[in-house]
Amino acid sequence: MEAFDVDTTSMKNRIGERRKDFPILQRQMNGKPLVFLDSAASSQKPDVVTSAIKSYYDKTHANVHRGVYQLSQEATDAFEKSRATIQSFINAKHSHEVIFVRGCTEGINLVASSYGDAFIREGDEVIITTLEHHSNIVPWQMVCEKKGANLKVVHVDEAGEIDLDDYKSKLSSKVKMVAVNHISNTLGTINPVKQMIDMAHELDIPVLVDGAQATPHMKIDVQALDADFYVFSGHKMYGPTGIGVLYGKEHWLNKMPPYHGGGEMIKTVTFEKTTYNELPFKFEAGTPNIADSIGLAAAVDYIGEIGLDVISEHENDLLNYGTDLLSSIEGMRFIGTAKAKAGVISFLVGDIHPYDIGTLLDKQGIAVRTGHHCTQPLMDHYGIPGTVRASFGLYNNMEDLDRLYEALTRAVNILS
Amino acid sequence: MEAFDVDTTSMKNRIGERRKDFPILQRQMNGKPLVFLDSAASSQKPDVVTSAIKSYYDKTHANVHRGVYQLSQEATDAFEKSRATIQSFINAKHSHEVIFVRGCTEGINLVASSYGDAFIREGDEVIITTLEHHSNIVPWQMVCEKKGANLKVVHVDEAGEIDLDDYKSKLSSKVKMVAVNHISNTLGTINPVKQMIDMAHELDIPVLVDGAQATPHMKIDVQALDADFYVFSGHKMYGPTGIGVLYGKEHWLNKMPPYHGGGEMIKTVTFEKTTYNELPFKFEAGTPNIADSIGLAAAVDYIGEIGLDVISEHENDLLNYGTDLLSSIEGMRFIGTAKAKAGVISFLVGDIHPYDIGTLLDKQGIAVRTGHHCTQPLMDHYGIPGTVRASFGLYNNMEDLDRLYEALTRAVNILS
Amino acid sequence: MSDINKKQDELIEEFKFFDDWMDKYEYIIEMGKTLPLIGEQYKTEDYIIKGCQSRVWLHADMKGEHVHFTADSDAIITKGIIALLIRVLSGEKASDIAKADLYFIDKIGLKEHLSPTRSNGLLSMLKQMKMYGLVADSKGLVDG
Amino acid sequence: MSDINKKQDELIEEFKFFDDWMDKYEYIIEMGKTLPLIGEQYKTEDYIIKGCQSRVWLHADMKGEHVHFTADSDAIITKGIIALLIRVLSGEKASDIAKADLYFIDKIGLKEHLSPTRSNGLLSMLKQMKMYGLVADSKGLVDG
Ligand SMILES: Cc1ncc(COP(=O)(O)O)c(C=O)c1O
Ligand SMILES: Cc1ncc(COP(=O)(O)O)c(C=O)c1O
Repeated sequence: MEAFDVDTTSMKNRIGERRKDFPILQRQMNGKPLVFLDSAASSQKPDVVTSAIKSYYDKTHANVHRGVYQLSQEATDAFEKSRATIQSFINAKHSHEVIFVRGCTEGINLVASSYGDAFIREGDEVIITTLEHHSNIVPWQMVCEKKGANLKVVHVDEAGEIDLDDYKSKLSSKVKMVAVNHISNTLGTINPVKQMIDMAHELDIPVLVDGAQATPHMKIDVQALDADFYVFSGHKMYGPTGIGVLYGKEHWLNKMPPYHGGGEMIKTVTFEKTTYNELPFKFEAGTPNIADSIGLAAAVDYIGEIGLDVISEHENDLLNYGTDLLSSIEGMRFIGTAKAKAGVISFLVGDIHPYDIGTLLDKQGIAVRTGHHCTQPLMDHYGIPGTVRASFGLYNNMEDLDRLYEALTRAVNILS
Repeated sequence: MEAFDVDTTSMKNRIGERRKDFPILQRQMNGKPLVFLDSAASSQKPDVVTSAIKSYYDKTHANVHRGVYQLSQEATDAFEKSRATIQSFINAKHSHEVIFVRGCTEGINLVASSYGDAFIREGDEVIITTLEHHSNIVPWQMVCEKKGANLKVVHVDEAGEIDLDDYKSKLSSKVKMVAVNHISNTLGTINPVKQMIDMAHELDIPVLVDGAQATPHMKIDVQALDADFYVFSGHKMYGPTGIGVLYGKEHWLNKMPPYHGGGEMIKTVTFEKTTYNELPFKFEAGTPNIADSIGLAAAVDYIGEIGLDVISEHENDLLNYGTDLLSSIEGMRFIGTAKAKAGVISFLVGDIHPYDIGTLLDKQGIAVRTGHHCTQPLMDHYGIPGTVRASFGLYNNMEDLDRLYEALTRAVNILS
Repeated sequence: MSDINKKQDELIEEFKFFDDWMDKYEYIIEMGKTLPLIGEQYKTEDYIIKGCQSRVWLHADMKGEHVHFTADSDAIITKGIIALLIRVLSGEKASDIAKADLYFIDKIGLKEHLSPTRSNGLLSMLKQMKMYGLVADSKGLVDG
Repeated sequence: MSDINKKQDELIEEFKFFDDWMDKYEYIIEMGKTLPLIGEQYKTEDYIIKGCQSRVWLHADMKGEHVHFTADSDAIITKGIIALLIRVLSGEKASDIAKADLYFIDKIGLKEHLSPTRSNGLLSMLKQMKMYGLVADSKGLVDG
């Protein structure tokens, strides 16, 4: 037991050192060292990721696929190796189940449009929950409107937990898709997606999991989850902007019509008849974002080196420490108090407007997000216009939270 | 006149020096210095572009829009400044007419889907030409199939020029869109898009121009062209992969339904009703590719510094020199001999398979593309399986063509 | 115009005292308390200027050639900045308001709050104020 | 199996002579001329293996436990490489073909031609050849 403690401590010490991998964290803000607490919106990037991108351009770039010359071959190999890296990161069965997209939003839109075209009919239903991000609401609203289908919204309780009884009561043979957030970006709730998938599968309903907030924080195994679709963004997991992943089970992807038409995704084109390429190319029309797929793979390698278990534990420590600290501030009201929570603290203080708090924290060098966090229906559920949200990455430490506490205390003094 | 000559020479000398801005051109291939002649597939990147991307991540990154803290504000300013840079690059009237997309393919798909949904009906027609890239064929096939509309294909003659009489005869009130390539990636033909736009506008038909090959080679003025939509890719114009631009006239973009649903593109979301944001955000759902938009702006600045007129002239010199040189090879058959041509030489030698030539050129350090170049219908038109294509960027020089000539001579000797 | 600039210069002078951001914001918040509040009857959807982050209500009254503003916001920093804008512009001639160059914002370090990408409603509010000035002015011209 | 490996080692030995890529390819092309050509009746869509870059036709014949291949391609370098593959595998026992580890490809520097992303049809052809081996082998077992 003691040995285990020592080991954990040494891992934690090691993760403390990782902060220096992120050049931007050296910056000063308004004369104070930057405390970055907005990783849920977009994380910062370690040097290995940005150097991988630059090095790709400086040494290997050429358009991928079909090139007979060596450079094109090397670029293609690097691109396909990134796909394999992602495959093993989420434990997908086949590498061709990994489709590169711009980000989570594009991935969900692709499924809503392509799956929707093939499988959603008038009178059918799509299930989402109250705590979804707009990116997992609007695409389903659009497809439902187009098809004359109905959107069903599963309730969330005061703590910010999905009401599984309500979910159960909404599952029926009319339902053609369940789309659910893995971790709420606003509340931090870790949702019981495995259980929800199992319940849906009893009625043969496929489930799409919005993993935007989950992939940076916990180990994902799409086969163990048995998710039909799993979608995430590179920029939230220490990778570049402009790249993300749609994982889909082979048999669904094969049944879905292509999304974009263009280069790469075809086998043969004549003006009379076009036949489509096989997976994953069928869904990757046009020149892909080669460099950023390589950057994303570098981010995955970086995370893998540290270990997602170590990262989770570290962020959990931050969550506990920060929650304790902030709860001593008078008028503190946490929004989202689920039992299973990731590194996100959303709050309000008395009736102070989040914008005011955000502004005064910024002037003290603390970067937090304020507002509705692209979850307006969830704000309506709580009857509030928005929250102040502090969210953590692997580079944050206890001092960051001490700084937040001090700055917040000062801000609240001025504002109340 | 003499003064002018001197000036041109000095510009040319200066452009010769630009080669060293591209780190990859220092590489050796199969023991020989790399001669890169595949810029039409994807150009190489100068250090200023890749450094701008790295520097953005190291100093400025945060998610854009709606952030109250300074870093987010700086990132947003940088992102919107990129949009303004693109606006002036193509002389768009408004910056909100510039929509960031992944690339040309996504831009065309966006228009085909969104414009198509709103304006294309059963029995309507869409006009394209024989020399389109698959990315400007398949999206229109898809929308025509969905809507029961018909695709009309304008003929191209043996030289690779669009038959304007045939075009004229196909224009009618049934036509809801003309989609045409500005410069053919396979043949190099510079198409008379201004004239084609004027002819279409007489019948109030909007025109989409596929500018993938044009933006790196010539000055584009979307207002002078009066193009309704103009689409291009960053990676073909010395910019990063994963970013491109859809320009659309404000009044069209306002009339079109949104494409993707998600963050950024909404004004308010409730489960009952969602209202959409204004341009350009309406068409930019989700976290944009911030870093690569900044990289693209750096590429535009780089091009601007050299001058597109200087680049055009340089590439024209290369085209003339290369065409002369290669025409002395026995059995040489140029595919694409239009009067107005950009820096692309497509050819076959006798009945040697393009793949064989490409392979033996590669072994001598020369990177060319072989195959159908994503223009299968055009290959069918010429009754050939593919071509060997050498295409130029601003970094190429006469020596590159000398090397191509020597290597090709040797390859042809072995292969015939 | 010179009256507007005089008030701007006064504000710049007042803000010179602060070398700490927090003190500056305390002062701005204090200023917010002096804001001539908009009548409750105007605090409706018609008078709202929506930002993503905070909401602003604005009302304008013509008295002769002069425009008087009242306003409110749900965020008190926004309210403080509105108070500064109103102190500078309210009661001035419509034509002067329309033409005003508000250099004080930059000088006292509040530029970011009026950035087009900040979406707190302030920039839209300022545009609205100038629009009132413009409309009132052209009306005045027509009348005169 | 050892027969297959003997032929591989022979090829590796032969290719040691070339230190210039072009000479190596001239030799490969020469080898292409020795390729046992597929009968014209098999040069149809049924026997084609489509790559993006070049096309390959392949036919297999069982003689007892042994599999004999004939083939062709429209590109002569592809044809030369096929000739090497056929020299190594044709006439061997089905079970040996199915299990063969073709290390000679890498050793003589042709790995890139069989990359999954090259799309010249060669990798698919090789898979096809091994599949013939496997099927022939399992049939053999059933018969025996
Ligand atoms: C003329 C033309 N149109 C469209 C495209 C597609 O561009 P991208 O692959 O960057 O989407 C290309 C590039 O191959 C092209 O050359
Ligand atoms: C839970 C959740 N889903 C979806 C998204 C959308 O991701 P992106 O903006 O990268 O497309 C986000 C990011 O804001 C998110 O937090």
